[in-house]
Amino acid sequence: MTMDQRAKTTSAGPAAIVAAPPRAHQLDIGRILRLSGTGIGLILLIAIFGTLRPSVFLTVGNFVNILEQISILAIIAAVQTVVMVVGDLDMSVGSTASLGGALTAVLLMSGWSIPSAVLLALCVGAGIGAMNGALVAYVKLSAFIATLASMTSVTGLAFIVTNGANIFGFTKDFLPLGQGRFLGVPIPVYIASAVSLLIWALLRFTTIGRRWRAVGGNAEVARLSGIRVDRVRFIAFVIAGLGASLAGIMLVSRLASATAQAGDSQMMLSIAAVFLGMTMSSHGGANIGGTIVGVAILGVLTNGLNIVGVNTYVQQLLTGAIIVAAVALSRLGKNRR
Amino acid sequence: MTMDQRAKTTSAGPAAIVAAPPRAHQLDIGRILRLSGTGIGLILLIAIFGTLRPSVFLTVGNFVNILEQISILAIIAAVQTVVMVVGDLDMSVGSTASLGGALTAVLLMSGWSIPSAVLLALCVGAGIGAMNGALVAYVKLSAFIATLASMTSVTGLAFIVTNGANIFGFTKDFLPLGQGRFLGVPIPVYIASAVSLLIWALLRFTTIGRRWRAVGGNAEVARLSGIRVDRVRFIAFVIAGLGASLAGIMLVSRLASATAQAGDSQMMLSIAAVFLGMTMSSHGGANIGGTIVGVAILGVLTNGLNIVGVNTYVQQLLTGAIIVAAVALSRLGKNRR
Amino acid sequence: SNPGQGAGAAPSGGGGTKNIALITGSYGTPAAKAAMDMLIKKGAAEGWTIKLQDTAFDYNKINSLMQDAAAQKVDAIIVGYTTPELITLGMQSATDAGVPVFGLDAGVQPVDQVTLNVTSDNPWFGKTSAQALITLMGGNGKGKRVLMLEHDPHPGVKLRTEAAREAFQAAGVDMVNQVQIKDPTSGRQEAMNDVADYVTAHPGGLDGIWAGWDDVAMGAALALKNANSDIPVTGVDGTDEGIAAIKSGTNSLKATVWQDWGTITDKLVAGMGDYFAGKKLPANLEKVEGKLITAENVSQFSK
Amino acid sequence: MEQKLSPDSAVTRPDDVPMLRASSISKHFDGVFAVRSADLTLRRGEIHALLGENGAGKSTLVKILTGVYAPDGGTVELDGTPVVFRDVIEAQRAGVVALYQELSIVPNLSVAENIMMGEKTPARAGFVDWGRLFSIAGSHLEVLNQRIPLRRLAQDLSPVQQTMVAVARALAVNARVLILDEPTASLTNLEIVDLFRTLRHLRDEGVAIVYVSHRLEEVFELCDRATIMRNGQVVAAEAVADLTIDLVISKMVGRHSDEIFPPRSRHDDEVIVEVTGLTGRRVRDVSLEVRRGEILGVGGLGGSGRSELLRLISGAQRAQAGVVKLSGKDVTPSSITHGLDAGIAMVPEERRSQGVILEQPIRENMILANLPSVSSAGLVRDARVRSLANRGMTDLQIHARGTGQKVGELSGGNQQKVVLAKFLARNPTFLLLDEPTRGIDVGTKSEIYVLIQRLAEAGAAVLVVSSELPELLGLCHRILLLHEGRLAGEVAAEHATEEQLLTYCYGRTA
Ligand SMILES: Nc1ncnc2c1ncn2[C@@H]1O[C@H](COP(=O)(O)OP(=O)(O)OP(=O)(O)O)[C@@H](O)[C@H]1O
Ligand SMILES: Nc1ncnc2c1ncn2[C@@H]1O[C@H](COP(=O)(O)OP(=O)(O)OP(=O)(O)O)[C@@H](O)[C@H]1O
Ligand SMILES: [Mg+2]
Ligand SMILES: [Mg+2]
Repeated sequence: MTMDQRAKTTSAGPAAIVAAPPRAHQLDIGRILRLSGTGIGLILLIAIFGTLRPSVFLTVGNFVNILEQISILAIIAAVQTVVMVVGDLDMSVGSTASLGGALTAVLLMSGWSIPSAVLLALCVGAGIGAMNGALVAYVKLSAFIATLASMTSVTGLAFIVTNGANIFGFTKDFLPLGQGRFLGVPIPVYIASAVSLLIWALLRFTTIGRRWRAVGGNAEVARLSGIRVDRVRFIAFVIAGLGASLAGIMLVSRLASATAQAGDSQMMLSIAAVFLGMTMSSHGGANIGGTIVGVAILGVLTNGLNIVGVNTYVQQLLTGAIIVAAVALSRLGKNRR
Repeated sequence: MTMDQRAKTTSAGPAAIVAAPPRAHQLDIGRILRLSGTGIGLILLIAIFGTLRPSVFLTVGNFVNILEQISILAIIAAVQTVVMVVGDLDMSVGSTASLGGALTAVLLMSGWSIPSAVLLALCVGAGIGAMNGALVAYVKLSAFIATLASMTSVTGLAFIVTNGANIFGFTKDFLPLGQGRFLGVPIPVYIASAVSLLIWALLRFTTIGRRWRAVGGNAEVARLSGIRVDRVRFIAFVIAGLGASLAGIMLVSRLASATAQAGDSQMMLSIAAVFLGMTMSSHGGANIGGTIVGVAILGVLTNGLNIVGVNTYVQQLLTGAIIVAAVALSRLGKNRR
Repeated sequence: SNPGQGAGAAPSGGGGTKNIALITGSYGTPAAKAAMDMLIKKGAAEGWTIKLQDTAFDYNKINSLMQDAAAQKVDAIIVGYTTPELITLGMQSATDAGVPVFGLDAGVQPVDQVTLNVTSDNPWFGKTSAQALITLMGGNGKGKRVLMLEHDPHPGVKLRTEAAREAFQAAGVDMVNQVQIKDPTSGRQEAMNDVADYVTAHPGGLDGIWAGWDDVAMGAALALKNANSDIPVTGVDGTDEGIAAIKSGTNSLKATVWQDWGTITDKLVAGMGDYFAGKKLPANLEKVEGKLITAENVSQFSK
Repeated sequence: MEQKLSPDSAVTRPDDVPMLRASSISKHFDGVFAVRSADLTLRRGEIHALLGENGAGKSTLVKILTGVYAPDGGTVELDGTPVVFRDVIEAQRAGVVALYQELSIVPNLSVAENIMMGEKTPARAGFVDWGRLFSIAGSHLEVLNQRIPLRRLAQDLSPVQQTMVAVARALAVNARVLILDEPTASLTNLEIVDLFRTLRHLRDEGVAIVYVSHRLEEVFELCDRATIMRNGQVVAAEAVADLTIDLVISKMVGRHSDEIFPPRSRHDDEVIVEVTGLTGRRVRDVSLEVRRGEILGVGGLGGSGRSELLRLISGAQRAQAGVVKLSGKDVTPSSITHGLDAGIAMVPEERRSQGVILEQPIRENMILANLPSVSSAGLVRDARVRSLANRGMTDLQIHARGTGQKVGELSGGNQQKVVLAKFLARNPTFLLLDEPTRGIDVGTKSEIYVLIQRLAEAGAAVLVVSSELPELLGLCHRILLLHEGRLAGEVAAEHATEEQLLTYCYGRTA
């Protein structure tokens, strides 16, 4: 095929530019399987749980439940996606969420207004992101160790801020953010959708989004093509910090309480979600659509296993196995060399 | 010597390398700083704590304390080093340690002899490693997601094995493994030294060690040079599982009890230690010497902060900051364009 | 087995098959596990199916699980080892679905949405174990130096700790260090290292160690053994392991407070039975004290 | 400091003020000078060749001119005004643009985005203007006569196409000074024609072009003046009309070059390699024979399947069908390891990503394919490693500080020798070489030719894939041509011409 093109070019003189890729890929089943493996995994899960407990699992109420349960993770995973598009990793999103939430709680309890408490917490989140970004982009530490270290420090900070205690008893006005509903749909679902859409648009339509992808694809070529790689990576981390803090604030509202480690478990989950989603792009990179499917898999899995009534320990065993299965599915079409 | 060679080359043939002012190489402070940054960090820490509490910190007793406290981490970090030399990462070492220990405990309680219980637990550890290795090397999943998933599953297994309970009351003969001393030095210190030496020797002197390094350096080059990349990566994971299980067994002996998550916290620490140590090699790769320095930094840090009497939360804050400082130190000489 | 465990398993009416979701903040600690297992067994005797779900103190997950349970219209939800005030969302979804919520050792204050909460009297535990330590240190606490092993994120342990601090303060005890355990899953290891470091830093600088729960108390005892120190340690929970340690006489753990899970679970099962039978419950919070275990009375508790 | 330049002022300058003048530029790495006191003067509207052996310092000079490296000393003037570029972006804004050696594409972006990267991305208020992006990118490809789907991911392109996309990226900046560092290393004649046409057009519009290449014929065809470097220093700067290939070579290597190709040796009649019906993804039913001591060439256009053929024979890729026999024995390899054990060794095409581990020392690289021979009982014997590495260093005349130097610090030619040494130490009976001299200077090339021939004389069968037809003609005994994965023809090298080979390459049977 390439030869044909080239041969034609030879004879035809200046060639017409072909605007869309040729349709050669149309019926490449391996490719379809590969790109949609994780999606198929999700559908399979829904089918299995739906068959096992149709009357409970396949209800609107349960669907809304699942959406609500994954909203906060969706936000963190969305911003984690940005960092991973750039080719880095943020281990501190969980603890930043914890700190953001804890800080908001403490400020609210000491009489700050909701907007100012939330704003300060968001700024602190962005600040932690900026510190991570500076360490990675400018000091050139590996993202893993830099954000691992900042995870530790930020957890320490969250403990200091809360003094290790559970903080609760906020003004009622703060609770709708995490607990309210609008037209029967929980508010967090709207926020998570908005954040995901925003990140999608950033990655898809804006120059910074394209630069993130360029840096993730080949940082050296990007640099030599005139992209300020350092700044581009830095911004990705700031966004991660900001998003994590937002998620943490919503978590506190949802729980109506804050602890120093409330958000910590989100870190691993967010990374797992992005990895699950990475199988859904043709270049194997992080992508927001895939991430959301990844988040959904994790959400459906927990909810479904709960509803079917699987023992907690066995749930954990299965969760790991199912994650592997979902990712492995997408490898099926890929192994020929 | 090198200089002479080069001077000769100049006249001799094509592509000669011209010698710069002779002393430039000899006293390259940037390079020294870069390669020993983490080591300097360790020495600085010891100096600081030594100055703050000389009578306590700088005693043989405390030194032995530190050694004992880091032994188990040292073993896990040593095997983590192997996986990271190959360019992968094992997130499941912590839970494998937990499972290995828990299994030994359960078997001992149900009347197995110590050797057979330990042997079976080691085999199970190696088996988990083999599964990780198979997923990464043959199914070609990303190491991160594969071992993250297996971490989840293995934790589930550990809970199932212990039925969530604390297991204790082993035969006295089992305790020396983690608690005993020989010539005043705790047994775990001997075991950790032996394991580290073994890994060092593997990496330094054996063909599999060279293969690990080649695969970590550039897997494609290794493959085209006739190295069976898949098998080589597989073996690295098996060793990680084996070492993690051994560490878990020692932990159970040291604590005289087993729980399903006793070893989990070692995972992050082991990765942090390897990363700390990676700054100590000229090619920025994982290396056992650096890892041990990394483990020592983490150990000295906790012990020193405890001895100085720093509040737990502030300790966490400082730990992160000091890790960053230690790694950043090694970047100092590196940033010129 | 422990006294109380077998006692009072009499069916209390209101039987029939019931689907009950037991959602717990903790199952990883021995004491919690013992209580949960006891509850499930007693429920089974009533003909109830109790499904246990552990959350490892992830309150967000407790909320989610309560929502899932409410969506399934279970007959009741039991929350264990958590504070109802912290899970308003889950409580609300249960209330909205008309599912009653019971508490097993869940918080210390009466909460409207909870039908019945039977809880340990954590402040009593703290006070009692502190006083036991003072006795072990010679009876007069004045000037005695005590190290405390705490974990504030756990509401129950925090209450114990606060009560213990008050008791120590009243007795003039010098609380030389208050160590927060970072991660309860590796609590024993942390306690072991922290105590070893403290003892190294302050040779002869301690008269006793107060631990918020038995697992960390055992870690402290191990460190003391390595340091050849014979100062006393106290814990809370009365785990089999703690009891065995006290009984051995050679362990530094000298006292613990036994949580009376038998009585607690009995009362809860009875209350739930009454509720299912349509009876009105007198109050929605019941506190249950425990028993102090020392070398003198340990034989009553050990197997 | 950034230099503002209005186009008008540039036009009004007298012609004798050079567009770019670099004076006394120096740069050293780890104590070794890569460039020393180098001068370079570029006039408006000229194509200026920058020549020199591997490691002469050409790429380093290019990177200094475009702000990638900060020089240790020296000045750069643009239109007579001193400039200092702190990074690529500042250089680009001033109109100084480069296509860097061996760095081509961002794999996960579309072709169009690869062409319009960085500040060139058309945008409105931070949003990418896709319409303009595609139309401008398309026009640049059109100029190069390339038909590459603009939306396809760059990772799905052939190496040739990737290079052309990178060329288009350099052209997309309205450069006043355009530097191309070995753009043709992986191109075939077809693309080179289009590239040259474009460059001449730009020259006629007043752009100053620096052209770095090891293909001297090209230089004489395309360039107006040449600057020649040796050991980091400039040794000559002259009009191309005043130079001959021999003169250039002698200035580059500091000695006179005789014939680059050694005289053809004789080979046995005994067939030791028999390949029958080999089929892969692109390669279809290829059969061939190689005799003891014979050097067989394989030619073809980019993507014709030459590399795949080698991969199939060596075991790097599983064949769908076909048999490989060595001395009559079926050894069809299932893996590289298997192939090596049978006596088949392949020197891969992409040196930096397939040949050497850049971060590791020379000796570690050399033992990669030889672990069994430098070890016993699973233990690596340091003495054997040392002797193997030293032998490789001497046999192939590798210029380095020692066997402990990182391969990444060596020049391209020396890196290639390390790859050769690694496989030669296996004493293969059948040696496959994929573009063995790509991006390598004439001096080193000639050394490698001698080596290949020595090996053939010692009784090995050799298969050489090359995009350079003179190389095939000069080195081989016999040449096979591939077209779309099938054998399109066979010629005896001695009396063949380039035209003949090309006819087969295009699939036309003569
Ligand atoms: N980043 C670097 N670090 C250390 N040494 C370097 C670096 N870049 C180049 N060198 C050394 O500087 C010298 C000049 O290299 P350069 O790449 O400029 O040569 P070149 O003329 O472009 O060669 P080639 O024709 O092989 O591309 C070589 O000896 C090379 O090893
Ligand atoms: N049009 C294309 N699209 C995608 N991949 C291609 C294309 N052309 C070639 N390739 C890939 O590039 C690699 C090299 O191709 P091949 O071995 O067929 O070519 P070759 O004749 O050696 O040419 P060259 O190395 O000059 O590209 C192969 O792995 C092939 O799959
Ligand atoms: Mg070059
Ligand atoms: Mg090729």
